[in-house]
Amino acid sequence: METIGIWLGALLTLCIFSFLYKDNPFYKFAEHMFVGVSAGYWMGTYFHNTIYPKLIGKIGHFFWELAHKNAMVVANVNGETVRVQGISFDFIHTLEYVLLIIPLVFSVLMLMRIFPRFSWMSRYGVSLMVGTGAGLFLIGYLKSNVIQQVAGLLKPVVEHSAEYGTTWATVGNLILIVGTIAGLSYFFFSKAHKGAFGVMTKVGIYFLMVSFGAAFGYTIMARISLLIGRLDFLINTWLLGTIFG
Amino acid sequence: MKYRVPILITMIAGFIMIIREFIPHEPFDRIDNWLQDWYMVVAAFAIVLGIESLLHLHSRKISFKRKDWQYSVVLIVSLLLMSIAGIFGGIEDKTFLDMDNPTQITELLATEIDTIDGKRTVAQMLPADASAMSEQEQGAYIYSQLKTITVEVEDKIKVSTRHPDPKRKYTIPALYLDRKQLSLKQALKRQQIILHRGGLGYLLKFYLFGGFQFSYQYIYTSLMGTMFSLLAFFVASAAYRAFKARTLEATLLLLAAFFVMIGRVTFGTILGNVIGLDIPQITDWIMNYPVTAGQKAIMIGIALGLISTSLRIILGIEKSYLGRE
Amino acid sequence: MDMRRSLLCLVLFLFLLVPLWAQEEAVQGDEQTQEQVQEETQAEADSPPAPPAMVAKKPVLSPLKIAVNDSPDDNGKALIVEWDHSPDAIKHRTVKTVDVQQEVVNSQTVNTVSWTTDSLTKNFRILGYEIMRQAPGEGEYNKIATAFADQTSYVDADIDPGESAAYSYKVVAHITRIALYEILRSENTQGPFISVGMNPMKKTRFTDSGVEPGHPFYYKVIAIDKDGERSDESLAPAKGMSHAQWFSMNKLNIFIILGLLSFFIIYSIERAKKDPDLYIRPIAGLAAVEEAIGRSTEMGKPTLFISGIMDMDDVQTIAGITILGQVAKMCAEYDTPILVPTCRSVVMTTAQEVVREAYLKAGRPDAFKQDNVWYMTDDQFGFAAGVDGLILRERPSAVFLLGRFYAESLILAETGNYVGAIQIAGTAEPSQLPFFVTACDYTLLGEELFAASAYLSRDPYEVGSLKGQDWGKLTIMLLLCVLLVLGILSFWPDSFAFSLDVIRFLGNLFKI
Amino acid sequence: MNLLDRLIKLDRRIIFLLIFLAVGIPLIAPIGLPVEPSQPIESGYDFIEEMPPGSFVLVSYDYDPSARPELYPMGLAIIKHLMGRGIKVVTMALWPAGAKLAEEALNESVQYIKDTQGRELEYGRDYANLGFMAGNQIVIVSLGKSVSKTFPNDFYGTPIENINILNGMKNYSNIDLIVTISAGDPGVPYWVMYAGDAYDKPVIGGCTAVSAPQLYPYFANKQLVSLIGGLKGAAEYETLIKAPGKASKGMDSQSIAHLTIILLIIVGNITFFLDKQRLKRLKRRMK
Repeated sequence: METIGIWLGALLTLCIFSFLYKDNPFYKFAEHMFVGVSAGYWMGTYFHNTIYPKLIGKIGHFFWELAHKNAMVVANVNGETVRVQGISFDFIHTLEYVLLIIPLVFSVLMLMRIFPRFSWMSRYGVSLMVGTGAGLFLIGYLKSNVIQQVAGLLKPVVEHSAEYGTTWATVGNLILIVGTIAGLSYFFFSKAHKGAFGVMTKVGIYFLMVSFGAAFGYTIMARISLLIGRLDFLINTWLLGTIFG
Repeated sequence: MKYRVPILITMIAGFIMIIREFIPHEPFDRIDNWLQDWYMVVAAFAIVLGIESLLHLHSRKISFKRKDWQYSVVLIVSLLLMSIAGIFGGIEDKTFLDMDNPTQITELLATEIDTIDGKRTVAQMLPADASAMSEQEQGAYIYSQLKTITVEVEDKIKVSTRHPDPKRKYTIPALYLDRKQLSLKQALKRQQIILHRGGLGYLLKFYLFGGFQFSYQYIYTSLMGTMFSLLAFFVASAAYRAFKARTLEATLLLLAAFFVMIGRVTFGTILGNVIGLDIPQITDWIMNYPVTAGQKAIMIGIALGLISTSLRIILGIEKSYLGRE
Repeated sequence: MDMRRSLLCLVLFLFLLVPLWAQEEAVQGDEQTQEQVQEETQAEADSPPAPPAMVAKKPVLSPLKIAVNDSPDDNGKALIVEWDHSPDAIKHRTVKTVDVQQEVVNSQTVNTVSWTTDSLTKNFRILGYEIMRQAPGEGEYNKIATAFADQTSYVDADIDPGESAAYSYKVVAHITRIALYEILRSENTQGPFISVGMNPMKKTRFTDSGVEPGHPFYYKVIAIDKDGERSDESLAPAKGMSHAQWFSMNKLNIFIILGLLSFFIIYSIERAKKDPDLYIRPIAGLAAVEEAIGRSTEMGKPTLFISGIMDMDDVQTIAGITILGQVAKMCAEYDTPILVPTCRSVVMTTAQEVVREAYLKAGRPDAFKQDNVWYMTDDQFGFAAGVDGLILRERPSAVFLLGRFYAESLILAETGNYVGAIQIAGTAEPSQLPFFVTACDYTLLGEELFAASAYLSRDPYEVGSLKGQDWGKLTIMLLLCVLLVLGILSFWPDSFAFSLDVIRFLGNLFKI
Repeated sequence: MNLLDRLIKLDRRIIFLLIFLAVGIPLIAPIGLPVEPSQPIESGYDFIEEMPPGSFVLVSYDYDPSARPELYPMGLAIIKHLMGRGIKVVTMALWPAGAKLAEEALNESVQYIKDTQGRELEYGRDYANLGFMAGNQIVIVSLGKSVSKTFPNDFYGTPIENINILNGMKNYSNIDLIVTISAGDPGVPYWVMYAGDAYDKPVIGGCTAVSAPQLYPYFANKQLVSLIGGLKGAAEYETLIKAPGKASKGMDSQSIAHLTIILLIIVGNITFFLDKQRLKRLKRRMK
């Protein structure tokens, strides 16, 4: 079975690589298979990782707990035997179950899209996602991308760095501040990039370009290692492992 | 109803997500989890719509025999097989044990089952004269007893610990235990061990799960990894085309990429030793200061744009996602 | 109508501030009760302990002083119990059998001090030793070294060789009877007390996270020796109560910064309504949108639009969808088909709505084809493979990549480039910007993606919020300018000592 | 058409072929170029070196097989290092496919320890695998409240109470270090935000070389103890623990492929300038 799998994997790998030469039936086959398999995979994953544990499973658990509502649980507390009523539906606990109705209703509304007359109902689900996402992103980005980044700059400029020496670290810190100011100026929308301000934005764009170039150069490594992984599979696992085994 | 209610939902959800950051009091300490769970469920349900759209598109392609319709067959078949295997076979790792297979019986006999009074092995559940039985016979015995042997397993129940005497209320960190009588079959299933002896249901599950695992491991992973690795080629072709010193900006882009590329590999160290420069350190310095400056500017800018867009959404000003301006 | 909206914000703001004061009062009240309990405990401790029963082994003594405090900003879910060591915890005892020997090591005279500790180890654990010496002419013993618990000798080399016999030594053992502390809790003073945790002997602080807010809890800490013998449990317990807060004080700075930014944006929107003709600087990528669609029409090729690979909860996807509305409208006007494959089902439903509305607005609802907006797969690379095939076969002459992209960005952009399409890309995912910049004709950098819909629609609300963003940036830039000046001043720390303090102060303001 | 024209209109398929050969050939015939550890990797190594044996380390596998070639070696090197120092390792995953990769790395490391130090490590006593849990940052936050409530069962379905090692690891207060190896979201930023900053825990981040520059500010801000970027980071770590593996081997391919791209860029620029000169000449002649 494993050998078949390796052969299949290797052939599909070659099919995808053939795309680099030009579009061809092998690539078309692999591409359509990939779209189909991955969509099916995600469907299974959504069912088992989200729909079941977060909705269906919880509803099932609710009925199970309901059945055990009057059960007595005996426990040993510090040598003393205590009898406790099984499950008490206190406020929050009950609320958690009652509120399950919300995702249920929203999901049904979402599926109403299948009927063109009621397709507008799917907006309810969309707006729930949009609203929650917007709130979450707002706070998250405020903290990590504004406050944290500014806080990272607010430190003494003169730095005694063991790595670069005091001079270079200090120069670096000055460049860091100036570069951030200039970079931010590039993103100004309500002022024309002319005159002295234009010079500043120009410097800003230089900083952005250096940062893009460096990121690109840094990335090449990762991309090559992916190819190494694939070729390693083709050479060591497939060719050496199964054919010349 | 068509526009007002969705906007209201957005507003409420957004406001809750913002203020819960500042309110540690319940129910705000968990309301974000609830909201996220809910929308994840809604989004997960929506995949039905997506799959429907995909099937619709490709089945039309097939029925009208449009160009390349044969590949649509491949797509639909692989989609259906994979989703059926995924949903019915399950995606968690399982152990399937064939009761007619001697080596698997040995494996099973060593399996420990947790019961309330400690661990017991399956071997302890065999009759006294089991040692005289062949492994196949042991398997047959275990399989015949699957439903009759019951074991006690721990089952955690979430209990709000109210003492019968209301004045004495315990709040005990540990949860109470419940003893549950389960058949051996169920008990093993909890440990994702599935025993079968040729029954159709088991076989189906076995093959569905096996098929899912197989396609995940060999088809899906290979395709994903290969698609990802194409980037190695594209990075090179993009670099050859774009990294030309046309303007000052392009030159800076080129130089920064060049330096970092050299500094990232062993070659940089060797070259540096020859020309008397510590190239990895220079690369580090570039990454630490000028690059960080650019990154910070981008990150702060993005956050401001994102905050203002989010704010417009939450205040109901931005309605484009409903198709309205 | 919209003035009301801003008022609503303000009211909510104030509403959040109210519990802030209320909470502070509650905390103060709480501290008083704790002090009282501590005093009670202290009083109990001052009274002489009951005479020990006639047994061979003395009972273990409990720690006397226990303090229980609320741990802040956790919704009253935890209390911190702290105590002073039990009197039995660390004791000093002089070792009786100490032997001193004069030796010559490497032609140097030294005193070797060795000791045995039989009688000590019975009930106690040894933590270490202190070696004390009385040199000739010194009146008292001075500490010269410490030794580990497993050491039994020490070599003293710092002596006068002629008088080596005149030195006398004393070894003091640091011993403990306590192996563990156990923390007990009850909901009333009488008990029963249940164990909530154990600490190793050296730790005298315990966080109990099993409490409920608003209920008093009583704590006792008992010491347990290595034989498992427990100390007296009859001492009075210490009381503590946790409070569920309605506002996280440690997030006040985030709250204020959020308020400030929101104020900038809402205020600018209000201003923009009165004065709608605000200037926006040109954005190259967006000026090219019309040209790109026009070219598609000329060549009779479709336009391809991809709004990223994330779901609708991502604000970048929403930004992409917003631009999709405007691009689709132009496509409808130019009568060019627009293809929108999506990576998420919810994005598909939204995009269908948006494109349909756009065609409706352009007055061509009949030209809208729902099948041109379709779902492909949720999978990142499955989607990339599908879109690549689509680009190669349909050969679109304009490709829009606007939204959140990850590694597939370059796969899509290079394929688009290969078929010679005009590509307009934009993302706020910083790691993917370099690829779009190198492979696409126009790239909206980060924040420009969010500005795009304002630029295309010239809607005063959106333009106004752009202005608000600029205010936010200006504030940060001014702050950084101040930092720059202070930083340069700090080159002369003698003349401008204050600069470092100001930087530190500013840094604390932004601490999360 | 002369050489210059051919280079200007270089078919991208030739570039593809060059890259294919540059990566493939060293894999068949390794060269063995030396590796020099850099500061962000050394600081992580030193941190682990200074941890007392018996400490608890949580290693989160936040990637899937697509990033395996790049990220697997670094996780393996770190776990080998931790296990070799007698530190207790508990793995988990925020990405579904991560748990399986964690299992593989644990098994490989156990075998490595057995081969090099002769010690037999036992599941449940010295290491454990909690498996995958959906919920991204929520999982990270709730680990701070309770490990056992977040992960009721381990990867194999065993209830957490039955796993010895996890009885000593209630929440972040018992965890001495967090290692996250991630290929995107959820990954390093989430751990830094929700565990590092919120619970004041040291975090070591492992990432693909792509995300490294973006994550570098976290290291510069000292929110990360160490940032291990891509295969090179892994190769450096392998050098530090003196256990050269796949990463060190891959670095040869890396160097050659980098050289090829560098040469391509140089060739591209030379042709660009020659072409510009030729255009100037042509213009002059036209005049």
